[in-house]
Order: sequence, then structure tokens, then C-alpha cells
Amino acid sequence: MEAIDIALGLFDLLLVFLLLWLAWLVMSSEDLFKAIVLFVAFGLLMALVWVRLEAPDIALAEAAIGAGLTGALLMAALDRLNAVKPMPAAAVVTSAKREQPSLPSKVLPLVALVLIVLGLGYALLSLPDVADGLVPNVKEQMAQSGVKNPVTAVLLNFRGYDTLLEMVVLLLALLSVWSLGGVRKLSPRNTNPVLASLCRVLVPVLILVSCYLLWVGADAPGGAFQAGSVLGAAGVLLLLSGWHVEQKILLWPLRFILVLGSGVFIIIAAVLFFTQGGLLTYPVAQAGWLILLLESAATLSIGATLAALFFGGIPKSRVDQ
Amino acid sequence: MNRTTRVYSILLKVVLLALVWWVLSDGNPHSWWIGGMAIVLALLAAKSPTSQFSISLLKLTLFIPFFLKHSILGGVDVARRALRPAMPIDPIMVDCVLRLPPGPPQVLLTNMVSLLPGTLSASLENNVLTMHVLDKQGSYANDFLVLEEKIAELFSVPVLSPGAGV
Amino acid sequence: MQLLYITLALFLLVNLAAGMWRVLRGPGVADRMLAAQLFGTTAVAILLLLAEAAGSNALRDAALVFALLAAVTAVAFVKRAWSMQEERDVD
Amino acid sequence: MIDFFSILLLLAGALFFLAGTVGLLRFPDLYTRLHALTKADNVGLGLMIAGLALQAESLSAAGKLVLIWGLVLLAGASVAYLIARGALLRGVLPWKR
Repeated sequence: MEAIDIALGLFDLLLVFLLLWLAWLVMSSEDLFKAIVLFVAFGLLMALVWVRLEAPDIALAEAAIGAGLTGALLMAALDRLNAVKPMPAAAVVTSAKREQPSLPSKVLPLVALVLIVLGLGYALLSLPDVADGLVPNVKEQMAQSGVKNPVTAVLLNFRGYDTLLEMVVLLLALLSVWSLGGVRKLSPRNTNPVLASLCRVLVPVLILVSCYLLWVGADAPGGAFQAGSVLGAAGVLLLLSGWHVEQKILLWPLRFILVLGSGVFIIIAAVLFFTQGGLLTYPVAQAGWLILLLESAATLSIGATLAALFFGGIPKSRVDQ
Repeated sequence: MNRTTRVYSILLKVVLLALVWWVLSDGNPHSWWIGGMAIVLALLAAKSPTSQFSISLLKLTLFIPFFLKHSILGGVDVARRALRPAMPIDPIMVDCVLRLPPGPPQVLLTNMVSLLPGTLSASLENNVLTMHVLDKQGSYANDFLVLEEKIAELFSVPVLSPGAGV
Repeated sequence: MQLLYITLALFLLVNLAAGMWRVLRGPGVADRMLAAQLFGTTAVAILLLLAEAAGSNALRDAALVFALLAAVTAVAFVKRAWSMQEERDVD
Repeated sequence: MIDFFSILLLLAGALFFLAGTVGLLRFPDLYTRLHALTKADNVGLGLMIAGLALQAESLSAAGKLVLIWGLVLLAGASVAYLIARGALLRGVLPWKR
């Protein structure tokens, strides 16, 4: 089996090297578009790293969010940046600033960097050689969690408030984008038949995959965030192909779906608080379906939020001003 | 479009989506309660404009070997050109007047052209397909006509007036 | 078979590293985007090889998600990010 | 016997991936690079998936592999068209010998 170890060692080595190189290139690139493409490649390699670290849950999440939707979100952001100021001017400004770096501005970041590296190195070296962490605790409690996948058990049961707060963060992100102003209208209906037929195939498949990830999350890698971002991708695709949405749907139903995830979480937490005496401590018999309910609501909200983030400003239909 | 074809096309979609779900869930029989809901949702999203074209499954199975053979040939052709030191390419843009009706037949043709040897679709506008051809000495014109006839057969539509050319 | 899967995965990773040159070189934004597309397909293949080597169904799901979302990113590029940029690159 | 075919298909697939990368690096313009990418890579992935599907433990697992290939194929062809069309609209001229 030695040859396998050598091959795996080389694979890991090349992966780490590429990852560091890409990270450097992403940060040092002056061309924003190039940086986005490099960042997508970075996310892609990151997913492979999680695979090698035997964390398929995170690999799946990284594939869905890091390498997938983030690229689309960043491109939408670049599109809006371009609308604000033309690129060449930005490049001129940066190169002018570059001319005279004073000595402290050179040395201080270096010192900070060395300190951080030393700190990280110390933290890494002071770790115990073999650490079980919380694994035994999780294993012990698995029977009470209502699901079979330990990651889902941790995210939605043992530490359910983590996921609740993440939902709120997403909502806040969207609210801050909306509060920046700028009402956007839906793009006109697309007449490109090739794109339209691509959407006709991809959107149903994306919906099926999203439901599948939601379902499989109970006993294997998957779950609300992966499912939500796949759903969000379906929304992005529909937006790009000129999907027509009625104004009345954009007003209340959309907002309802956006807060659904956090809302259901909070309602369940409140009900449990009065009946069980603790926030998000599910009774064992009900844990399974409660988690599924929470995850379904969260999936819808995450999907809608990501699509809305991609869209940018507060959506308005074409007719309405 | 009459009632039977509409029922047939919805049924075909349900079967295809169910097949995808079966594959996704690894044939797990306990997954179908959520699978059923997923299929209904997907169907609602896939609500396509009424299309007068339909494909029989028999014709599709006959079409697949043709497609596989030619896409492999396409891969071999471009791989050979990329790997040969002399890199024998001599590209040109060609406009073709399509003999297929607009809609799914033209879209399928556009996508297929990009996978077959030496050709790449670059624009589909008003029944004219602009292709990028990798080697102008190649047999692309003939291959294109054959492909068009195959697709017409697949959709059971007649090829219109003979009009392909530069 | 295990050894073959891992070796091929390594080979594909080397391929991907070579493709980096096109991202850096450009010249146009579309050229860079193409290289990203190549990465997507290659990553799908690597994930499937690793999935087979580890016998893990979850990695096949990751490959599927990858394949789907790479397409969405590419469409987002064509419709959104590829507007004023190319004019600068063409001149 | 099945293993033999698998190995053959996997190696052939890798060769096409190599050709795709070489094409991406060597070909002179966007359009020709698109040729290399859509055709060579999709055939490469197809052959690899065929090799892996022979090893799959169940019919549905093999089906998932085929589904992935089908999606990559459709997306590859459509995206190639969208990019080529975009380039044409922006006046990117094809390279001539």
C-alpha cells in the first residue's frame, strides 16, 4: 500500500501549494475579475481539501456556496461596481497610491503578520497529539437527537442556536444591501432560446437536488445550507433568464419567505421554552420532525435570501416605478 | 396542441423527474414521500410554454448511439489537433441557413454542433446558425447536413427547403 | 484500483495547475472564465475519483452540486460580469 | 475483465483531459479554446464516468454518475454557445492562419 501513500502525499502537497499560491494571487490581483475567477478556483480546491480531511459535509457546503454561488454573487457585485465607476480609473488610483509607501506602513503590517503566525504556530503545536474533542459527547447523545447524521445533530439540535443566529446574519446581510438603496427592476424577458432551454432543464433538477439534500441531511452529509444554496442557484438562474414575477409576490410573499427560517426557529424556541423549560431543547420523540420542519423553513429562506442578494436592491417589477 | 399530447408530455416529465429522484436517493424507498413533493415543485417550475414538438422514446434511444459516436469523434479530433506539434487548425466562421423549425429542434442542433467534430455554435439568429469551424478543409458541411436530418427525424418534422451553405 | 484512482486524481490536479496559466494570462475576461470552466469539469472528475476510492456517496453528491453550480456561475458571468470589461481587453 | 475495461476507460479519459488542457494553453484564440474545452473535456469526463460506472455498487449509483455527465454535457454546450455568442457580439475576431 506504499505507492498509494506516496500518491496521496503528492496530491496533498500539490493541493496545499496550489491553495497558498491561489490565496496569494487572489489578494494581490489588481484586476477584480481575475480575482473573482481565482477565488472560485480557490473555493474549488478548498472543497477538495475538505474531502481529503474526511469532512464530506463541509466539502458539500463548500461546493455549493464557496465554489458555486459566491462566484455568481461576486460577479453581480462587480457588475454594480462597474456601473458606478469605470475600471481603468480604479487601476490608476491604486497605482498612484502605491508610489510612496512610508517606512512604518511597511514595517507595521510585517510585525503584525509575524506575531499572528507565531501565535497560530504556538496554538497548533500546543494541541494534544490525539484529541477526541466533543466526539464522545456527541456519540453519547446521538440516540436523543432524532437524526442519524452527527453534523446535523450538532447544528440543529445540540447547538441549534448557532444555526438560528446564522439565519439572522443572512437576513441582516440582505437588509443592509436593501438599505443601501437602489431599487432594481427585473431584467427584460430573455429571448435567447439556448439559455431558456438550459434553464428549463437545470431549474427542475436544482429543485430536486435541493429537496434531496434536505432529506439526506438527516442521516448523511447534506442539510439546510447546502439545500438552500442549491435552491438559491435555481433562483439566480431564473433571474438571469428574465423570470417575470408579479409585483404582489415581490411585496409580501417574498418577505414572508425571507423571514420564514428565523421565524419558525424563534416560534419553536418560544414554544419549547414554555413547555420544556429550555430554548431549542426538543423532546426526544418530536426531535426528528421538528428538525425537518426547521430545515425546510431554513432552506426556503436561505434560497430566497441568496437569490435576493444576487439581485441586489429591493426588487420591483417592471411596470411599477 | 391537443389534450393527449399534453397529457403525454406531462407524464413524460413526471417519469423523467421520478427517475432523477430515484437516482439521487440511491433507490431508497423511504424517500418517496418527500420525493413526490419535490417532483410536484419541480413540475411547477418546469411549466414550459406549450411546445408542439414531441420525441418518442424509441427514436431517442436510436439517436443516443449516433450522438455518442460523433461526440467521441469530436473529442478525438480536437485532442489530435491540440496534441500534434504542428497544431493543424485553420479556422473560419460559417453561416448556415437552418432547415429545422425554431424551438427545441434548433436549440438541440445548436448544442449538438458544439459537441461534434470541428464545429462550435456561435450565434443563432433568425434561422441562421453561425458556426466557428476549426478546419475549413474538413467535412463539416456534410456532417452538419447529416446532423440536421437526424434531428428532424428525432422530432418527426420535415427538413424544410435545402438552404445550408456559406 | 485504489492506486489508479488516486494517481489519476493527482494527474488531474496537475492538469488543473497547468490551467492556472490561462487564468493568469487571459488575455480577455472570457479566457479566464473558460479556464474556470475547465477547473469545474476537472474538479467534478477528481471528486468522482476520490468518491470511488473512498466508497463515499456523499462525495458524488458534492460532484453533482459542483456540476450544477458551475453552470450557474458561467451564466452569471455571461449575463452580468461580462459587460464593460471586455472593451478594455479588446483594444 | 470488468476491471480491465474500467482501467482502459479511465486512462483514455485522463488523456482527453490532458488534451483539453493543452488545447486551452496552446490554441490561439477564444473560439478555438472553446472547441478544446467543450469537446475534449466532456469526452474525458464521459470516459472516466463510464469507467467508474462499471465499478459502481448499484444501478442507481451508476445512474447518478450518468446524470452528472449529462448535466455537465448540457451545461458545457450551452455555456460554450453563450460565451461564443457574447464574444461575437463584442466583436472579438476569430484568429486566422
